[in-house]
Amino acid sequence: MGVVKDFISGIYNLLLGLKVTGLRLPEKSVTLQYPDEKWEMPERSRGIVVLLSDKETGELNCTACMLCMRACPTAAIQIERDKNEKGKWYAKAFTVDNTICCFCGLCEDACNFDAIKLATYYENSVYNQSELVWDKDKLQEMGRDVPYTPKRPKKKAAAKPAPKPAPKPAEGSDAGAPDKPKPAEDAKPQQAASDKPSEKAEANTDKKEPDNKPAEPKAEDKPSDAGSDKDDTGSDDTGQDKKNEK
Amino acid sequence: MSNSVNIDLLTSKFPGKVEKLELQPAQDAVLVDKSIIREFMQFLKDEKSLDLDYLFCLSAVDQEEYLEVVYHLGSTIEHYKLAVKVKLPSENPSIDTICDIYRAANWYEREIWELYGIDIINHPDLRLLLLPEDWNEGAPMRRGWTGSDFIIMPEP
Amino acid sequence: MELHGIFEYFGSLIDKIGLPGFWEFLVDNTLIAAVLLGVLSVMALFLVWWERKVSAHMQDRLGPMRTGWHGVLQTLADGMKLLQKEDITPTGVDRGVFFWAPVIVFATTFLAYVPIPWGEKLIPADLNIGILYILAITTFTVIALLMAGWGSNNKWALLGGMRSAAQIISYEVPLTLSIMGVLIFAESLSMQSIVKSQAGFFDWYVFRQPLGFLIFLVASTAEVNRTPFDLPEAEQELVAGFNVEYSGMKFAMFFLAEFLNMFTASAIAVTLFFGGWNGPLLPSWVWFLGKTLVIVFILMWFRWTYPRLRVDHLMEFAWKWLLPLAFLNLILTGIGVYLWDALVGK
Amino acid sequence: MDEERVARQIAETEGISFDSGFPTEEFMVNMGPQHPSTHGVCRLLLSMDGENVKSVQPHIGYLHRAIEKICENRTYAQIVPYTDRFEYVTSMACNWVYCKAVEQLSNIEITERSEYIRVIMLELNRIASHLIFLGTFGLDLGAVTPFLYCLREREWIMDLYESVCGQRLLYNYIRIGGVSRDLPVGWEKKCIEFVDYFEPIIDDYEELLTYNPIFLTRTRNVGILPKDMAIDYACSGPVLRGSGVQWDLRVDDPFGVYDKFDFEIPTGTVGDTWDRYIVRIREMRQSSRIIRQAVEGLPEGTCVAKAKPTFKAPEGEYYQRLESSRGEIGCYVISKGEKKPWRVKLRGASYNHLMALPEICKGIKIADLVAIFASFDAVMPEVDR
Repeated sequence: MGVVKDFISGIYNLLLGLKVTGLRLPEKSVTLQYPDEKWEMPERSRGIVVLLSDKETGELNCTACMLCMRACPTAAIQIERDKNEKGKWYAKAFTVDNTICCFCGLCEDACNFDAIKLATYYENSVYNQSELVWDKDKLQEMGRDVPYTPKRPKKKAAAKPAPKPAPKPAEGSDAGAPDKPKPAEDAKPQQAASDKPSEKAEANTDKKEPDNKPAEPKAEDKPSDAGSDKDDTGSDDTGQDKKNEK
Repeated sequence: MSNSVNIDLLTSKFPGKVEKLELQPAQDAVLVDKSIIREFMQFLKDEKSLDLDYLFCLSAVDQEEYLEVVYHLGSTIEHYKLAVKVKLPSENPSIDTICDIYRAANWYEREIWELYGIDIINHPDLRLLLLPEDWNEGAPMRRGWTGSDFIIMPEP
Repeated sequence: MELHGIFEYFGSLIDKIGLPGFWEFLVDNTLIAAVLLGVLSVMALFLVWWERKVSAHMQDRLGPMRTGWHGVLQTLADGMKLLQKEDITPTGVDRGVFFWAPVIVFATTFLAYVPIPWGEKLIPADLNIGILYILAITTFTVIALLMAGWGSNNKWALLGGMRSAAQIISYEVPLTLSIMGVLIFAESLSMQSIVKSQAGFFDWYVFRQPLGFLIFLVASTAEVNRTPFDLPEAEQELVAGFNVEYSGMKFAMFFLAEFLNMFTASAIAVTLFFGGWNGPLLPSWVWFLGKTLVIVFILMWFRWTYPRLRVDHLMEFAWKWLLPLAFLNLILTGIGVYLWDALVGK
Repeated sequence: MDEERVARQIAETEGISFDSGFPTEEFMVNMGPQHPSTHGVCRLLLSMDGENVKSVQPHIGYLHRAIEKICENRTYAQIVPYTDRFEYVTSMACNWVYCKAVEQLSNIEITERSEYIRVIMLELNRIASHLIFLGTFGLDLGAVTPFLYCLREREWIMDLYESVCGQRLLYNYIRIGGVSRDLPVGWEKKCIEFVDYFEPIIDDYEELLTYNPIFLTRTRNVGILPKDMAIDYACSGPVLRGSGVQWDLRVDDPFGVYDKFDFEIPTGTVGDTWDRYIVRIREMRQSSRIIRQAVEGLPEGTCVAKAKPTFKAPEGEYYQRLESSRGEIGCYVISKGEKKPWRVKLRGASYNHLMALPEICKGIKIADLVAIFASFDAVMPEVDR
């Protein structure tokens, strides 16, 4: 009897399987015909590393503070810096070796001058690996039209008192360290806040080229800036009294 | 459900050979003399009041002046961990195998043998595990061992 | 020119030329063979493409889309690529065996089409032992696969060859027995007369032989090495089974032969159980092709739904389930026919 | 008679097993490193007698990247991307276990919101990883279609990840002291959408495989891993639970905020391949339950990590373990109060499972070996590190 029951249930389950695959047959397929139609990358997607330049003057934002070079876990970034006639540091040579870059985004988090960013560009096939070692000019012209929202907090906001976001016991251990800029602090909250509007835009509008993103986010940035000010003034505030300690 | 191992029991069972370690942050840890490691492990496994039946990690550490083998034991009934440490000399260190007591130790011991050059005494098959068969460049995980293709990182 | 008259047309053509009888016979059959080969090659290409599309859409994919309309020329392109590839014969293989295995596979597959009725008058040769001939000739595949497995001098390939030998031989038996029931009704081995004996819709033997049809379907799926019975080339276990060492056109021959075998099995099923080319309005060959492709689709459906059996379960299934059922079916049919004749009369 | 005795002697001298008057010979087969069903580059050296596997000997190390050595030469913040590579099917768990270890070491308090976000991420990742298991498991048993379905659902999860942390596989999202970025606006809604869509979809997979008679004959009572052996080999995760041990670090060694959610720990009975499969299927349902609760209870506040690149952990050592999708992954961090850790030991779950493989693969068919290997869901990078 058990044999017969097993047999019946076996037949039934076989038919169930046929049902599942059969019902999928008329369904619309999810394939994307890659070179013809492309997946639009979200705002945050971490592609190739580019150097951002000032919108007005068209000069690099980089001040050759070497933070990204130190933050890079694979030593893919090599910077030679020099002083220009005005006595300001500038990057004489700025090389990113994309063959060993792991696209982790630590350099972007480390930078607090809006100088370096991971753009959404991801098609890097070349015939010769050496073409993937990008120098300053290449990085600059790759980053020409990359949208970004400034990380630097407005100076007026710095005075405002603000709640400390998260307790940082690591500070004590870092007291002895020289006065390095603290990239993570200024960078991240503003970054996160600045992403929100564009994400919203992406959410409600489906078809949008990754390139013409800058307009809308900028437009919608204003309201959310107030909210995000609090964060970076908070972090900037901590920066202030750290200087006071010294 | 007690959440810490009864270490006094261990120290009293093996007087002079087992001492309690104060780790930072606080964890249960004992330092065991390498001569009694097999009896000690057997005791841990058999002692019903401890139920340390789960050796989930076995690692070696190169503190430059001496080597350290760390056995992390747990229990599937009680919810505590115990770290058992054994100090070994840096020059030609050796330790008894425990992979017939805890079978999980088998590959871990092969690993520390090839990566730290710690000789495992009467291990069933002591073959290279992770490194290529024709490896002859010493113990790579020792402090100060550098390979030819190391990336020199900028000082943070 | 009407398609169904094509073979007669060749005959008359040769008559007009007025060659002596032997030459007439020779040229006639050569032309027929050429036509058949052409049709079958196109059919194989189409089947490969169709399988890829069916599987793709079952899996919410698109499948080949680039060459031609919805990639209809994809298989042709692949064939071209395989033709251009170097014909590699690995060192250490048994050269003769290694070379002849794909040839035999393709030849037997091709030969099996001699007595298959494509349409009303559209049959290469209506042998009076047609079905028996088919069963005999398709069994040659075993020898070829065994040759491929052995000749490759590769352990995976050898395992594949052994598996295929065991599998095909043990599934021959229920296959043949499931056909017997039909033969009892048809009282003939000739394919055309079997088809003619099921003229009306309700004369189709699938209604009188449902169990026989199911056994035939399962057994023939195993015969043509398709999932869930594709153990000989189970690529997850034996890397590619018996054809692991083959490349280029030799591999393509195995590949096409597999699909043609599937088509053969479906054609036999249609001829025996679904009234062959019988059907109203449309030309007979359209009916035959339509019915056959439906069966082919069912086989594809199985393939893309089910996991693979294990080799011992496979044998168990053949000998412990299919064989007794086939015998049961045969006995019941015999008794039924006998009683029918005794009581109702012819 | 005499000839047979002579033949027997010859056979014995040549190590050929000689029975029923017909000489047979065992042969060795290299299964892998390039074999369709040894996921990644694992090499199994089989000695076989026809279809029957006499003994299995795993050879690993083809993917050894010396992550532990590299970590000794990186700052604490720089190590996080390497933990992605440690086990790239469940990168979130690896990020978390390392960051958690460092946080415990230098007792960094992290905010409620980041704890919740971590839980959501890990459970999503668990579902994605189990989908990979389900697909490859079906694939190794010859059922191709579930693989494509599973990857389709997984794509959705990958898109969710990409919109949060910017990449689909190597997230580098969980950082020391929090997470790298806050959730984008409307992400919670998308996440709930996915869960609503996913929960019914699991039934389709079950209809395709779970009670399919062919599947049952392939997996039932195949590769039974007894309870005591599983514990002795320190197996963990679904493999251990499949053997009937109620052991889940989310409950038994709690980390994060898992105590706030209610979910069950599915366990098997016999410890065969089918149990390991069904445990994972049920875990997917439980994970989606957890995600639902976590997204609904997601507190407001900040969650972005504030640790500097020049962060120094105080002197000490800590072993943190965490329930990944494959079982227990551990991270043993030793600090000497410098910017770089003194020693980072990473422990992967598949390592112990592969250790146990030869024990339960004696006298089985090669098809069973494939099924068992797939049911362990071994991922090579966490074995070779």
